[in-house]
Parts: sequence; C-alpha cells; structure tokens
Amino acid sequence: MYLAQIHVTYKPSILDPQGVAIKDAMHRLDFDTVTDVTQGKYFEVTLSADSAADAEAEIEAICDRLLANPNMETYRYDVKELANQ
Amino acid sequence: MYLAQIHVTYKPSILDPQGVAIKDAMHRLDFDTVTDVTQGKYFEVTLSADSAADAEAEIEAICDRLLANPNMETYRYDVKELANQ
Amino acid sequence: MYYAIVDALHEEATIVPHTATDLSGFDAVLVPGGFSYGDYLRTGAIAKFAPVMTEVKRLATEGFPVLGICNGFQILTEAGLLPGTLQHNRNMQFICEPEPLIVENNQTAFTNQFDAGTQITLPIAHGEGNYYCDDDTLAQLKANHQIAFTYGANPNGSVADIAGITNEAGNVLGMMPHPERAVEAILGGRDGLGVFESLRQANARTV
Amino acid sequence: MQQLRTEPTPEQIREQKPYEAWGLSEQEYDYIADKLLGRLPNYTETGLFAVMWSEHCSYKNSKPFLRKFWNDGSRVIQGPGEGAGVLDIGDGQAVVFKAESHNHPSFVEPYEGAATGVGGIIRDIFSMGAKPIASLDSLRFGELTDPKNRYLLSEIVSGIAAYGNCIGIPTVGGEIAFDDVYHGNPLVNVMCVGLMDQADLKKGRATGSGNSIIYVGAKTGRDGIHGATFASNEFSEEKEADRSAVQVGDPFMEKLLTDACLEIIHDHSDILMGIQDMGAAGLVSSSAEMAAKAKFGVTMDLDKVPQRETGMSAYEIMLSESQERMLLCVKKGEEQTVLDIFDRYELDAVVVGHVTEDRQYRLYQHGELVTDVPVTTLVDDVVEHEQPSEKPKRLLKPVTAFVPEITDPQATLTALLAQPTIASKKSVFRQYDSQVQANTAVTPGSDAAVVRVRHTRKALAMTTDCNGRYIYLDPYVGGQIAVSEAARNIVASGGIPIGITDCLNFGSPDDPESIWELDQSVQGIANACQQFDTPVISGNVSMYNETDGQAIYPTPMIGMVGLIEDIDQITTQDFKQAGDLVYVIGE
Ligand SMILES: Nc1ncnc2c1ncn2[C@@H]1O[C@H](COP(=O)(O)OP(=O)(O)O)[C@@H](O)[C@H]1O
Repeated sequence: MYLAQIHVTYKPSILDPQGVAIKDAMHRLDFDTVTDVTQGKYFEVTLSADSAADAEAEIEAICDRLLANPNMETYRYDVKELANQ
Repeated sequence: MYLAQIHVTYKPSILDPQGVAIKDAMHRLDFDTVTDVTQGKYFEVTLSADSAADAEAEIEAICDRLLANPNMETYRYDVKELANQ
Repeated sequence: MYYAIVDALHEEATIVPHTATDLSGFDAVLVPGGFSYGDYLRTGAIAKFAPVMTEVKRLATEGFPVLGICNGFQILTEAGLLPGTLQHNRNMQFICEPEPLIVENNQTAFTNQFDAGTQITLPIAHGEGNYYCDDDTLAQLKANHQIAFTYGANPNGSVADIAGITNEAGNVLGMMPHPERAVEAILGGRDGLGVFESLRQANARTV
Repeated sequence: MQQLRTEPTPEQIREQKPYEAWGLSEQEYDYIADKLLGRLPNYTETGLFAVMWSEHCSYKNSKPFLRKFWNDGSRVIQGPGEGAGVLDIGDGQAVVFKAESHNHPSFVEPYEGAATGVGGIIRDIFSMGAKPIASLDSLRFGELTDPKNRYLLSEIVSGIAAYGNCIGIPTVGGEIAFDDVYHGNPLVNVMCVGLMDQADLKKGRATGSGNSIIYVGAKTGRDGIHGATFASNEFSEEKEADRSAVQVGDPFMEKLLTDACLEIIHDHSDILMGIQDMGAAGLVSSSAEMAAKAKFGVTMDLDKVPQRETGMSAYEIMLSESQERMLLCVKKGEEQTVLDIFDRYELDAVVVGHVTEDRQYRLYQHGELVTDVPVTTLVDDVVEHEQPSEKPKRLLKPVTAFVPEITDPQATLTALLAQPTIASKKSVFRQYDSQVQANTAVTPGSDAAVVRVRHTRKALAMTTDCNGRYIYLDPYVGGQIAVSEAARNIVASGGIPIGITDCLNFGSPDDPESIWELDQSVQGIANACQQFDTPVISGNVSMYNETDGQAIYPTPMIGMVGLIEDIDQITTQDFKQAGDLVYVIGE
C-alpha cells in the first residue's frame, strides 16, 4: 500500500477569496504581523500499486482528472510506501 | 519573514463526507486501487517575527483561534525563515 | 427548470438521469442548478464525470444548444465546454437576491429576444459564482462577443462583471443567474422567459 | 469479545453508578432494576435506559404540561406523537410541519450543529411521506458587541444555509433577536414544512410479527453519543472539554435519502409498514419507539449495522447520533424491492432485524444477546416527574410602569432602528436560497413567507415568532402574544391560520421558577390557539438552557402555518405607491 500526500494550490496569479478572507479575519483578531495567506487543499490518498512508480502515475492521473482544476490550480504530491501491518 | 505551512485535518472519528464522495468519484473513474481518501486544508501564512520561536507561537495561536476547529480537527505546522529578497 | 419549460413555456421537457447516454431526439440540453454530488471538492468537479456528460460534450461540439444555469454553468466550465472557472464569492457567503443584469450580446440562441443593452432582473442564488479567467481569455471573450450577460452591480467579484458567457461557437451558454426562477409574475418577475423564448425562436429557425 | 470484557458488570454498575453521568438518577435506576426488570441491567441496557429516559427522548418533565396544549380541530390528520403533525388543506392534500431545537450542539460546534439541526427536521418531514417544501429558523444570540456572538451568528447562519441550500429546500423565513441572556446559550430552532397527498401518510411503526427492520443511509460512527442526554443537562463552561465527537452533516446523502424514501412511499406503500428517522439517541430510540407504538417487539443483530469505525460496542452503535439514517419496517418477503431502490441511489441499506410478537427488545452482537428488556420499559414506563412549580420572585412585587422619556424622537428612532434585533435581517436571509423549487411567492423580508402549491390556486403562509421578553414579564400573556403575533403575520400575508408547531426553550426543570414559566406560557399558548383555531400539531422541548446557573428568557417559539385559498389573495408588507393612505388598525 502507498500513501500519497497531495497539495492542490492556486496558481500564483489567481486571487484567492478564501485566503483574503482569512487574512482579514486574522487582522481583526490582531494577528497584525501576517502579510499573506493562501489556502489550498490537502489530500491523503491510500492506494495499492505494484511499485512506487505505478502509484505515482496513478496519483498524477487522479490529480489531472479530478483533484485539480488546471485553469487555476497546480498540484504537487509525495508518495510513500506504507509499512505492512 | 517566516513562512508557515499548516495542515488541518479531521480527527479520525469524524465523518468526512467530502473524502467519501471523492473516493466514490475515483472509483467511478476506475481508479479502483484507491482504498481511502481524506481531504484536509492547507494554508501558507507569511508573517514577520523576531525569531522562529516567536513565529511558531503566533502560528500556534492562529491555528487554535482561527484555522482549526478543535472539536473536529487537528493541525500540524512547519515554520521556516524566508530568505531576504 | 422543468416546470419553467412545461408550465410557463408550454414546451415538452424530460428529466434525464445522470446515467443517460443517448440524448438524440431533443432540441436542446438544459443543465440545471442545484448542488451536484453535494458540490464536494469543487462545484461541478464530480458531476462533470456523470455518464451523461459524454453525450452532452458530443452534442456541444456538434453545435447543439446547451444551456447551463448556476451549478450547470459550473459543470460546463469544469467539463471544459466553457472557458474560465467559478470561484467562491468575494465575501465568501452564499448570496440569494434579485440582481440587475445587462444583456451584452443579443445575437445568441439564448438572448435573441432581448434588445442589446437592455437591463433585466433575474435572481441569483450561489456561493461560488465569482467568474474568473485570465487576461488572455478575457480578451478573447470580448473579441468574440462571448459575454452574454453582465451584472449591473457586481455582487460576487466576477471578472469584468461577467454573469454569463457562451463558447466561441455560441451554442453553449453558461450563466449564474436563474432565468427559470423568473418566468411567472407570482415568483417575482418574467424576465427569465426571454432566455427560453430565444431558444424556442432559434430552434424554430433551424428546423 | 474484548469489548465486552472491558465493560463493567451489572454489579459494578450498581456500585459505581456510571449512569449518573449519563443523566439517569439513582432513583430511576433502582426503579428500572427492581420494579421493571427484576434484575440488574447490564452495561448496554443501562446506557439504553439512560438515553431513553432522558428529557430529550421521554419528555418526562414536560409531558404533564404538553397535555394542556389544544390539538383538536377539523383539519388535524395527525397530532403530536409522530415525526411531524399533519393538517388537511383540501383536495386530498395535506401540509406537514414540525420544529426542532439544536441549541446545545450549535453552541459547541456552531456550523455543524446548526446544519445537522436542519437535516434532522427534514427527515421528520419526509418520514411522514411529505416532500419538504420550505424551512424557517428562529435564532437567539447574545449581543453582537461580543466577538464570540458574532462568530456564533456567522457560523450558525452559514451552517443552516449550507445544508438547506445544498439539499435544495428553500429557507423562506425566520426570526432573530439578540439579548445578553442568550450569551453562552444561543437558540437555534428550525422548522420544516412539507406537502403531501393524504393517501401517502406514513407512521413510525414496526408492526406485524416477522416483518423486517431495514437500516438505510449513512454508516454509524461514534458521533454524538449521548447527544440526547447532553441536550438534557445544563451546560457549563468546564464541561466543554469532555464532549463526545461532533456530528457532521452530509446534505447530499440526505438528498438521496429523501428521494429514495419518497419513491418507496409513493410506489410501494403496501409493503412499507413504517418509517422513522434516527434522530436523538439514534438506533435505540427509533427502533424502540416504532415497536412500542405498534405494540410489538423487535430483535436486531448489531453486526449487520453498517459501521464507519471499528470496534464499536453495542452501547456505541445504539446511541450513536450519526446523521442521515432512517429505519424502515418492511413486509416480510418484500425486502429486495426496497433494497434495490436504495441500491439505485447508491445508499447503504441492510436488513438488521425483525418484528416480534412478544414485545421484547432484543439486541445481539457477536452472536451474544446483549440486551433483552420489554419494549415498554424503554418507552412507555418512563416515570413522569411532577416538578415543583413556583412563581418567580421577580413577578411577586408589582413594578411601576416604565415611562420612556423622549426628548429627541428622531434620535430615539434612529437608535432603535440601529438595534440588531430591529434592524433589517437581510444580511442573514440573503445567505439562504429562498427560491429553490421555484414556488416561493413571498421571500424573506415581508411578514410571513408564502409558498404556492404548484398546480393549484392554493398557497401556504408560514412564520416563526416569539418575544422572550414578554414571556419573561408575564408567561401567560406572553404566550398568547407569541401566537397572536404569528397569526397577524399570517393574516397580513393573506392567509387563514390553520395550526402551529412550537419549540419550548426553557431553563432547567429542576428550577421551580422555570417550571412555572413553562406551565403558564403553555396555558397562554393553548388559550390563544383555541381562539385562533390553530391546533398544536407538533413541537419540541428544549430545557436546561442555562449557562452556569443563568437561565435564558423563557422562549417558546411558535411556528405557524396559514392557508391561502387563492394566490390572488397574497399580500406583502411594503408600501406600494406614493400617495396611498396609511391606516392604523387596532388599539
Ligand atoms: N433568521 C432569519 N432567517 C430568515 N429570515 C429571517 C430571519 N430573521 C428575519 N427574517 C425575515 O425578515 C423579515 C422580518 O422579520 P421580523 O423582524 O421577525 O419581522 P416581524 O417583526 O414583522 O415579524 C421576515 O420576512 C422574516 O422571515
């Protein structure tokens, strides 16, 4: 079994209303030192595969087709093998 | 300046309807090898602080008060100093 | 949506299941609002894979009229039938209220019953209707007259006040406001009828 | 059997009294053991008793007062006692409605607490066989000058909006008020209205020996265990840490569940013997109540219950308040028809047990009998408490009438209009999709909301109202005023009031003054209801609305529905035209 940790984030050029809203909320709570906030999504996907390379190919396909919207998001991922239990 | 990378995820006992819906969608797309999906939030917060320890204390307070819901979520974070530009 | 067509327009409509694979025999495809698959992940992100979407895509590329309203618009952008994306509203809240709109292009199959530049009022009801596209796409949208409707008082932060756009060929329209909720006086207005009347006209012309 | 071995034995339970922490008194425990069972209940059974005997499930403190409500009337098809009440609106159609409070969960976890409150009341409506057509809310918060209250307001409203908007039921109205007494104890009441053909009426009955009990919907997890007893105990800041896992709503699942259940009710009414939602105290209360009402017994195999977590004990499975679950009783031999329909909606549906003749409540887990008690002991034998009642001290000495001193009327008026309680609530209700389903003729912002009955000339007006301050000053008259205000809103929208539901939000039943307030306001409401010919067809009681000993204003929210015979009679609040005359009617 493999565990993929996937981060989907906005492309830098995109204004992220969630990030802006959260930064504003932080300022209202007097966390004034914060200059920038972006919010992304984080997925943990557990899957079976014959090899790490296979798992990576699968995750890449999943990101392209489902998890990220290429118009505005980019993704990065990390796949590691899970110790058998 | 410091950059904090923060992950907020559901506690294990909490129902994650999004994670389930995404797993089901993967299965419909024939990504059958996926056995589990959880979705969490990922934040990047840029802030100024006098030291890494100060930045961490600030981020911890932000997580407790704003980013994570202690009833159902846990968080972890990583703070690193940004190279001056 | 169904009732708007049947009760107000007196045309036939059929609700097809998401598993349908053959849509032949119809004159137009209307992709309604709602929350498909709970809108988990991103609005429309999971619905775009519904089996019926393969057929919708085929018809859209063949020039068949396809109208996506609200969640339907989000699905059509996710499916790549329309450019751009719909993000969270600028204030991060769901907004439900009547909104003044300007008909920017009355040369489409969905707007030919309006005068260009007319102001109409349609309700909006969405949390993620903040239209975004990059500058190049926006320039193209303008150059090709793909912007069908704009907001009179931008409620959600959309780029260039965009409320509805068509594809380049003009046969696919996506819009956030709800024309189907404004087809009877008792529901607060009839401005939405124009969209469906236009479709009927366009259809009569091609038949 | 590992799980079972770690549970205390019946003797240890008697010694250590863990049930007291679950809200069961020693007196009640002894009564159950000595008088009802004639033996000591085991761990699972004790847990079931604790939750079934809680105020939230049994109404043991409030029942004597609820009997004073008036619930006759020519339109009543179903009064209190089922998922929701049902009124005849002619042409073979009926309106179904009920209100529900979710105060404590919404304080602990405002977004999910409010969202799951909406989900719960919707299930009550469609379990009767009705299509949910509208919901309304009634909210109370502390003053908005406090950031915590602003946070609660924003999260609770988002939670209600998120669930209602996503499932596609318009939130068409409500009310909201702010006062210091609700600081630390906000009120979140939600009312749902449904429309049905009278022929489709269903009840929560497990009837007919041998018939199957089918579990459907979301899997069971450890969420909200003891939520019902939690709702029946006073809240204190210290206890905030030891709450059980929060319930999370899944409106998309609920949408599928609604559609699937209504399809079965419409197309297979003959094989569906009963249906009920799993609300407070989940599986135990739904199954025990269904069996008790039908005067049958039930046997279930807990290993069959779809579970989201591993190693759940019988106690946890039975008490879980996981959302979006229903229990059905289906004719023996016809199970597959029902299972196939749920399968088409991609919902879990499993036969978990069957109805028995002998009126015993039996649960098996891992092949062992873990519960075996008469159904009546869980439902009907709960000992009612005649709580002492005492007129509040504040009402004993007459107060001199307050005479406002107004020097600058304009300044006073603007100051009043700036009060959050009086100011426009648009910032709240614009977050609700009030028009989905395309039947809303009058959206929020007028007196009552109006939803037309499609393909008829009829429409339904609906409103929620209550002024806690009036009740605090005079519970009897205040109760009358609450009903009258609701009736005025209905009439001003063109409707004839036809019935009410209520949410009785009060302080602790252990406080004689709270009991007196409850008693008086119920009588005031009952009296007004008779005057207006609006029977009470459903309702909900939420007691223990206290924080660290400080009770809220007694707040019996009234949800009223009116019938508009012809859509041409719909009227709205706003001035229509310059030059029109303005009349004041009444004293
Ligand atoms: N929490 C709420 N949710 C939805 N609508 C609300 C809410 N609060 C107030 N409204 C709407 O705002 C309008 C005014 O409400 P309210 O102040 O209670 O009026 P009134 O005092 O005339 O009964 C009504 O249409 C009501 O439905």
